[in-house]
Amino acid sequence: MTLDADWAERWIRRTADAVADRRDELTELDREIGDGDHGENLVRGFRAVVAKLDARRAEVDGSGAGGPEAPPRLVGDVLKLTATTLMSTVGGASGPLYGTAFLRAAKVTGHETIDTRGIVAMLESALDGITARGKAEPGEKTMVDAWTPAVEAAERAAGEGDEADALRAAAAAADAGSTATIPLVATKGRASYLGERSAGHEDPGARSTALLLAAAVDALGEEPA
Amino acid sequence: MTLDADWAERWIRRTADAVADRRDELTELDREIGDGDHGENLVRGFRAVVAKLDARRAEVDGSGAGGPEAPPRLVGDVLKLTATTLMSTVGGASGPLYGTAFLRAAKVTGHETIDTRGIVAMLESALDGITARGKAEPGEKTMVDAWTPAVEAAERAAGEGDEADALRAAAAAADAGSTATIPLVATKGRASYLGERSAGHEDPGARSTALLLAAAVDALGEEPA
Amino acid sequence: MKKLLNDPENAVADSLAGFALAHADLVQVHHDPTYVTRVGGATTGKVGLVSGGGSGHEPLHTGFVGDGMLDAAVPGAVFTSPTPDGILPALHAADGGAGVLAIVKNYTGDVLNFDLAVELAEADGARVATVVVNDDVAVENSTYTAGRRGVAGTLCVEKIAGAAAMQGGDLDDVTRIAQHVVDNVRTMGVAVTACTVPHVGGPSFDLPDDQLEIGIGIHGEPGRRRVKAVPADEVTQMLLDPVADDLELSPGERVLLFVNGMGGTPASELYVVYGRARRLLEQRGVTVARSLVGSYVTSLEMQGASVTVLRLDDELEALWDAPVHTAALRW
Amino acid sequence: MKKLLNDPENAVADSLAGFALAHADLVQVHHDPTYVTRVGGATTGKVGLVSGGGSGHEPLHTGFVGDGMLDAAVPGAVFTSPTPDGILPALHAADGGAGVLAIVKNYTGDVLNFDLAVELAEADGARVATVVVNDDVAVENSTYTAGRRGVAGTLCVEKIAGAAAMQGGDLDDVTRIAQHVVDNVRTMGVAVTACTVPHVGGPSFDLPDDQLEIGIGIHGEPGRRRVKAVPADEVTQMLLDPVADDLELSPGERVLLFVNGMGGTPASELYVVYGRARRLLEQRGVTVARSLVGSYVTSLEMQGASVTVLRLDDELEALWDAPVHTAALRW
Ligand SMILES: Nc1ncnc2c1ncn2[C@@H]1O[C@H](COP(=O)(O)OP(=O)(O)O)[C@@H](O)[C@H]1O
Ligand SMILES: Nc1ncnc2c1ncn2[C@@H]1O[C@H](COP(=O)(O)OP(=O)(O)O)[C@@H](O)[C@H]1O
Ligand SMILES: [Mg+2]
Ligand SMILES: [Mg+2]
Ligand SMILES: [Mg+2]
Ligand SMILES: [Mg+2]
Repeated sequence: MTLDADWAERWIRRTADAVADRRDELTELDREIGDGDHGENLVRGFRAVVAKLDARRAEVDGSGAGGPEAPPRLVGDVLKLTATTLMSTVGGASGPLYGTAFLRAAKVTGHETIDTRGIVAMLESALDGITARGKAEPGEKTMVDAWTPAVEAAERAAGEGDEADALRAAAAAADAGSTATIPLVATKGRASYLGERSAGHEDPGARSTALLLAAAVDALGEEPA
Repeated sequence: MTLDADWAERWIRRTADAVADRRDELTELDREIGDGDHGENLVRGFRAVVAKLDARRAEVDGSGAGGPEAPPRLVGDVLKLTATTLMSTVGGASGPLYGTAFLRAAKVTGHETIDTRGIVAMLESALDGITARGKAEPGEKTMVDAWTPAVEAAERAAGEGDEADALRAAAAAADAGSTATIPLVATKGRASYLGERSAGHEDPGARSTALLLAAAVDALGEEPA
Repeated sequence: MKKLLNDPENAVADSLAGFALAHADLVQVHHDPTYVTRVGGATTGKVGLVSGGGSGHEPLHTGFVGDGMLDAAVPGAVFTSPTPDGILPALHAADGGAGVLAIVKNYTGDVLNFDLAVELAEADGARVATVVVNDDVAVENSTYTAGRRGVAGTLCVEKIAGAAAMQGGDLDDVTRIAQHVVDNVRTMGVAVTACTVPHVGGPSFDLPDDQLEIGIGIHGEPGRRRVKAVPADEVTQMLLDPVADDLELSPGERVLLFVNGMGGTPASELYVVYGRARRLLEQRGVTVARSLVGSYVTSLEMQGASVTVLRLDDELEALWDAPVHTAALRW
Repeated sequence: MKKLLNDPENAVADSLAGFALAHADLVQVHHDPTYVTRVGGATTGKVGLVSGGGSGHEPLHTGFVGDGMLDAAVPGAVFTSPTPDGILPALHAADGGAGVLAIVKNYTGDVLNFDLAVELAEADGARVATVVVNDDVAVENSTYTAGRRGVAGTLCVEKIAGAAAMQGGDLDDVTRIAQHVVDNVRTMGVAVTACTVPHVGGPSFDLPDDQLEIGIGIHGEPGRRRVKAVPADEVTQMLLDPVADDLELSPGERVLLFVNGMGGTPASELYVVYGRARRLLEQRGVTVARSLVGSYVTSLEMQGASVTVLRLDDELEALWDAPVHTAALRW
């Protein structure tokens, strides 16, 4: 298992598939306590990222690059492209938040491969970016409630396992964290306008975070094409 | 049976009751091939006429008039009051049409009582007023399709019977005439905008005409209060 | 039925009361009988303009009372022509000594009630001319119908005749101009949803969720035909083509394109229709020289739109551009 | 879902294309990224005004681009904040050398995306100030929410700041005035029906036929509470009282009363609400010195209304009265 730029690219492509597959579910969650666009926002954003990845790949293939003399491909490059593309295509609250998350993550992943500690650093940086921009704390019923347990779980797993274990732990914790937003009353984001009425519904951004981290795990299972 | 001003007043009051009772039915007919206001228009109009009749009655009672020295009450006076009130309160197509009908009818009923020939003249004048104003011919799916057979039936009945027979014949013919509008394609009034789609529905103005003439018959059965 | 109304019987009166308060600088609302006049009353020596019809088409006609448009408007009950007792004082109030033009939409009820009122006004010595607006191409103009209906094109007649009167035209001039607009304006409309008349309480027709009514009037009546819901570009073509064909527009002609919302249509959709209608006109070689997009001649909360085209000439263009200051139209 | 649209994905682009054609004398629409500028570009020496937000609120904001109001507007996808790549060129296009004021409605998405764009513009050397509009009293302004939302009061901020910029105020002046409006304007809204976002295809919430949503925003989100449908007078009181209370209006004060339709509400109903709101204000001894009634800050085809009150002083009154010439607001 190598967590290199190919893995990162597979991660992002699988995320694009996942949000497209689950778009209606995300939309419905956001319809219940927000404005019903979260699915659409992410589908639009990740579709744009995939288009850029395709274009870059076509360029590389066309130029005959990618051979032995090609410059090294860095994980952080994929994440940075993802960041800037999400920022300029998603809109809404989640655009700047995911955009900032990937931008910060890119900053600590400027390597050809990343190890277990790299994974932890990447997730920590992403969460820091989200809280720096959105000012939400755990328990406010936002994506922070999926990212926070994910980072903690990755840290714990990193003590005993490899990078795949860390990612798997993060994804499982994000999933549980998202489910755990159901009873919460939102105090950040659109859902906060509903006050008590926001309880009893899962936060859409927490759910999309769980999808994103699950895609990172799925991307482990495949070797580059 | 005396067809005097009291009868005329009972006729109008019973018409007011009838259109109020059947308001939803008239509304529904007009909704199907018009604009859904015929019931409301007639309820508003006849309610206003009744209010005027009540006011006039209160005035007469209050002034101590109506005794042996009171001026004679004419059938035409009741019909004229009805005409002007309908014109200024009904609106729509049916307001000027019924208004003109009662105005013309009033012109030939300026008597204390009217006989069989008086009934025929009254109905003929009403129909003339409607066609003078609305320019509709029989078969165009309008109230004319109730009034025309009513006049013809009254004329026939007048040859053999009394004023009650003439009225009953007119009412029955108006009822049948209204039902007979169902298959017609409208070429006058709002329903004409529907073209072929107007077929299969009864004309609301024809139905209200049938109610009006049925009320004239009902008014026979009661002596003045 | 849910509406922002109190007793449905008082819907028109309640709304007019609010309208009077909001636009006290422009209009005065009279009750029993109901009619609306320009603040300051008739302008001496100016031809007066009066229109009216059932309520439920707001801002038509009350929203067009003011400088450069109507001097008085007569609102009836919802979708019901006003009665002569309301029209008559409006005709008198608009009379500044130069005569009055009554602008009547072609509906049996409107025509009959205005006829009665005009007869009465003339009996009082007033000079009244009438133009009947019948711009709706959905209805065949033949002996098989009550004639074409007056719909959104009425706004064009009121605006342009209003400008002509403002500029000092006499009754014949203003009537001629108004008739000239009537002769050159055509409209066709579509309903996406029905509307609910307050005192009726239910929708004016039942329109399945995958169907549109093409060729509607403005009284919530069903249209000429029902079609499967199709994209806006196709719907627009179903509206624009009959309008342009009926006007027999030739390449090189200049027109006003007016896309009107039926009351419940978002502005964003009206602009989609406008964009397509404009391209279709341009494909015919016709120049769209003036435009209006908005909900001006409505059917309560109905969703839908109508497309109006007015053939322009220099005179009409200048009169359209002339200043207007009313509650709903101002430039 | 039936709408006068083509591919729902292109709803915003199609609508903007029509808008650009209809108002070519006023605005220019830019694509990839999307933003709208005043024809003629930035005015040298004038403070530039930029606003933006999700689409579906038309005419806000694009309809307010023109003389005396906005220099540029940035429409996002329906109900979705625009992205920094659209906001950034709009900020630059509005910059006539005297700096730019960004008017942002208080939603997490709008605030975050504008923040990003302003950071980028400042990095390019631009001088940008921001005011955040948060007039919606339905939401508690506390640590338990993202703060009050920006709703119909945004129109007042844009109009008045636009006039201040037109009259030569510098960036500090215009920002101060805009903030002064923000501090004195409050709104509360009601939904009678939900709305349907084109690419979603179903209603934004399910509202039974005998219920109203009180305290809605402008994104089709549910309100603060659901109440049984009651007459307009009662509904209006539920909107006006919290607004007036929050402003702590005292007898003798002068206000602007703005009754805004949510997109699918007939004008006649808005005047019913206006009439009642005005009487309630008068009962508090407050003078309604200025009025606006119409559908200006909408949620697609939603039926409903909001009531906005702006406390006036001589400065605000004069700036409100100053000429404005945009697609949707003109005097
Ligand atoms: N201040 C915040 N911090 C962290 N996450 C937030 C914040 N505000 C909103 N979110 C997240 O954004 C999600 C909504 O995203 P989206 O629907 O795309 O944007 P919008 O709310 O602008 O429509 C919420 O479910 C929540 O997880
Ligand atoms: N030209 C006409 N001649 C005779 N009757 C007519 C004519 N036009 C309409 N009507 C009658 O008027 C009725 C409709 O009346 P109403 O609904 O009150 O007025 P409106 O059509 O203006 O809404 C029709 O059902 C028809 O019987
Ligand atoms: Mg959302
Ligand atoms: Mg009718
Ligand atoms: Mg009618
Ligand atoms: Mg959104």
